[in-house]
Amino acid sequence: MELERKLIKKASLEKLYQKLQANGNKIFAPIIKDGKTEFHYNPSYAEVTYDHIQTIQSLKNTVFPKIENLVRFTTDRNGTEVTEVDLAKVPSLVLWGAHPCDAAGFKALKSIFMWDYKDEYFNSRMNKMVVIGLSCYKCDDNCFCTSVGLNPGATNGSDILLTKLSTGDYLAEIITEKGKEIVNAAAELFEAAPAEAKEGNLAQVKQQFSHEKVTKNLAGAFEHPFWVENSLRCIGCGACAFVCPACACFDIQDETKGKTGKRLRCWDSCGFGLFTIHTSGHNPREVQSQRWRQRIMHKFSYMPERNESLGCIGCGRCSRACPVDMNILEQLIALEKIQ
Amino acid sequence: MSEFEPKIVAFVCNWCTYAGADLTGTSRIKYAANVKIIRFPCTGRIDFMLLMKAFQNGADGIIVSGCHPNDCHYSSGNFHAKRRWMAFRELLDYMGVDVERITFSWVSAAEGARWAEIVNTTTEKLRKLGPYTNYQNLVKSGIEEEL
Amino acid sequence: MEVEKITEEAPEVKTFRLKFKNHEDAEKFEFKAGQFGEYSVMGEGESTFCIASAPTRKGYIECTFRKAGRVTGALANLEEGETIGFRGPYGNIFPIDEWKGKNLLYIAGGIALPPMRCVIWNTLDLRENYKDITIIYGARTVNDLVYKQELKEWDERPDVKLVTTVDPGGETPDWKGEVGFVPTVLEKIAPSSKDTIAIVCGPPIMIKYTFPVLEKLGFTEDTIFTTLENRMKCGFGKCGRCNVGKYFVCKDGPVFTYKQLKELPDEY
Amino acid sequence: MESIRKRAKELLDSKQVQVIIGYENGTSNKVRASFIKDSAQVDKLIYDERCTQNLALYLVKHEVKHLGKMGIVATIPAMRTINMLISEEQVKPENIVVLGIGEDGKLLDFPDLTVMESFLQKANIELTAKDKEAIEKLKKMTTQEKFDYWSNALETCFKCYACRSACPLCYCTRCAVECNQPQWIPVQASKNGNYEWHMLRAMHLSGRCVSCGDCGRACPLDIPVHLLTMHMAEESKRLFGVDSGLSMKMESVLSNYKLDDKDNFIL
Repeated sequence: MELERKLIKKASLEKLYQKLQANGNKIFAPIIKDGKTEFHYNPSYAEVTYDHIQTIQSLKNTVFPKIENLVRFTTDRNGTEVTEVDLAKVPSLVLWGAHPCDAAGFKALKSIFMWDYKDEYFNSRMNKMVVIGLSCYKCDDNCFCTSVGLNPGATNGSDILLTKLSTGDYLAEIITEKGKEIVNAAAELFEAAPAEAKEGNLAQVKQQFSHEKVTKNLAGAFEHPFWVENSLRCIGCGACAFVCPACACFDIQDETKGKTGKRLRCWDSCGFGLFTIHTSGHNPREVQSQRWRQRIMHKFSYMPERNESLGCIGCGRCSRACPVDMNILEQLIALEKIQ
Repeated sequence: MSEFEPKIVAFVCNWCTYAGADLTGTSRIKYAANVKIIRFPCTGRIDFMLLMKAFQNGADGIIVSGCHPNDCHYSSGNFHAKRRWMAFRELLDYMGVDVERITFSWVSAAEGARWAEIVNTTTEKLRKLGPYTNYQNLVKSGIEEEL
Repeated sequence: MEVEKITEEAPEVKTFRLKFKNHEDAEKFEFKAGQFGEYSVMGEGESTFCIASAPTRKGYIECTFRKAGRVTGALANLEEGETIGFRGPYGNIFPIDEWKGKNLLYIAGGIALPPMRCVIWNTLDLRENYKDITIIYGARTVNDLVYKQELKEWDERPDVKLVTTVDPGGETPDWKGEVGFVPTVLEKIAPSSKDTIAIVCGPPIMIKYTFPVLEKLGFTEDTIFTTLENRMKCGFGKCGRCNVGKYFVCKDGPVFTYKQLKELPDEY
Repeated sequence: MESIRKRAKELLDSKQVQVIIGYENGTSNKVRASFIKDSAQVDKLIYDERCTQNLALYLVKHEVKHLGKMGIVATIPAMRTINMLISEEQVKPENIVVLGIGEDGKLLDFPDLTVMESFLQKANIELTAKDKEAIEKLKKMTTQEKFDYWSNALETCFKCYACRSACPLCYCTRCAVECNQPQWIPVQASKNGNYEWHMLRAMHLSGRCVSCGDCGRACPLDIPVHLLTMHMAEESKRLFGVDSGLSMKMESVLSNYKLDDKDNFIL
């Protein structure tokens, strides 16, 4: 549909929030708790913050939970009974205040989960979710959305995108039908579009490399000494993958309590040494440099080729979370230049 | 409402306490039926995580028991175990696990009556403490959104 | 699926014959040589094995596994009549239709015969479509050879040439087959590459040493096939475990030609 | 700083070591580990108060070990870790040269490791005021409060295992949490799984942890997991008189015993 522009006053924003909550939606919004900004379920409106640069964790938990129950089973003398989970019970969710990069992160996830075989768990959560995005007016030196084809006011992935204007009120861009439904249901809160353009109210994120160039370089860089040289300090934890909005590797585990049990899908990371190990003990990716290479290659070479999407949205979370300063931006800039 | 009956798991060594518990039976001494005994070769073999496994699976209390110091069949297993329990008990306490729910004891093969007494006092103590809901809640609350 | 029959193949190696419990599922189920499935014991987890029986043998599927970890350990404890979970089939296939009219050379090592047994029986059942069929199979010791009954059967068939070998030191006093590693034996036998398709499966190390021998014998890159087994969890290209370059072994494999393998990064 | 660079250059030029593990400037005003193989590069090395990472971690990393003999810039906790790694036979003393850093941030001269050993006898590891306060506060809590504190603090953990990866003494190639026969701990990052994972980690480090605090610093979610291992370090001092990392011949606390170990709870 064609993009529609409207104005929503600061005071009306609260009314919209409450209306959505009253309508039985679960809301996932950023609040400051113990000095950290993170998204929480159903906070009160007074707690919600609009001033964060980036949360530590990504928002993928909403559609790809850190533990997802796939099936339930009971085992007794008569055999095993398997019950499917009821995907119709997925609650409708409003993601309130997701930055444009986070919204685009769902597109990257979608390109994995909906590629070839369609993952119904992911899909039902995705269908029940509305993303109310919030443009960024500030950034830090780990942000690089403009280098991966996004920008602090990108509409891609959001259903409605809010941008704070100089007056303190918000410009609402209605991007999808889902967004339009919300606006229609609360038409009294929206006013005619303001004259002020959103561009002046966005953070300035400098483009630092060309992702096309990186993708091109990676094609011939598998054996490059770059990987070993730049990953000696990597300690092989999964922090980068677990905070990443686009990382989707998972593990399947069974949990039993007495006669009943669940088959669970949990997050995993290609950075772990045991991720690929065979039963025989043979490990295709034996050392950390190979696993680090896999991480970059998957995001910037394999995904663009197979899934028609980059596996990175430039949020910089991995760089902030890394305990040993494996800065992805620094490495991508270097990869743009390698021969 | 009937009185709460705690579920107790006893981890005992094969050579002393298990034989002791056997003696309790053959001497026809009655004691609380709340305890389920798991026999190990030695207290030194009892991994600390087994205690947590018992709590995970719904135990309200635990008894760990082996040979008296210097009586170990393997000469030093119980000394090793003692160190382990000394350290582990401090960790449990620090993390907020109720250490009152775990009884450590030395019971020899000749102490049938003593075994009965230990089981009885532990059961009595646990009846007062009630079910270990803290841990059971911890085990239950797994997934944010159950479908 | 119900475990209909259990055969002990070698120490710790068992073959399960599985039958669908539900008639409709059995009717619907179709697979082709080369594909694999996810076998599960609820409460323990899932494990990936190739379907070891031929699609030409209808009404059941078979899988062969070695007891190694948690899931295979649990599977090994099952008895006939018990139930296991199955998802599949997944993955691509051996293009046996394209091989019509050619000689086939099967080379397998150890527990890698099962993934090949499917295609071997498949082609044997359609014997008239192919010319000479040669099977070279090696294991560490005589005891480790799987499908002993079938090996005997193949050996006795006039239309199959079977060469079995064991690693040096693995032979028994009455062992009549070859002694030596698979690539060495292959070099010794030196089958003709003319009009021949080679299908190789075995531990990564065996595969890596067999390819050069085949090339020396004159096989071209696209007449050599192999089936890979990377660690897998999901089976449909999501979980990321079997990712090799831009390919997923579970999706784009497990069957690859040597030509394709050469283009892949060395991560299998 | 200059003295570190000079010493590093000497060691590399004289081929006494093939690599120097030190600190360099990173991105966003952070510092990070640096691996200098060429003496022309020694000017990259720095040292200041931001350099807190325990570099002894890399002494047991496969790829780094592979480079040859290693010179390592080591703070006091790192030096203690080196002692532990030597005691546990993970590092051969003849394969490393320690560029020790004293409390004042100055390079210490260690002609050999025994000198480092005797230096450490006098050098204390002081916990930060914040950690001390947190530990004291925890100790004063009731059992219920402690349980609530830890189960809530650990609930957010998503098991990225950064705490384990950052710990130089967690060098096992297959951790107990990855052993699944039996499955000691739920693999998934559930409340129970997290709680028991951190319990297991603390227990496996008791009597070994040198209180460097790197596990807590590594946690992307800022969970104070280091308070667990630090507590166990303190307890092994109190209960068994073992202060880990003081010599190159430390006995493992939990695989040893003394006849006169005093307990007050075994019936």
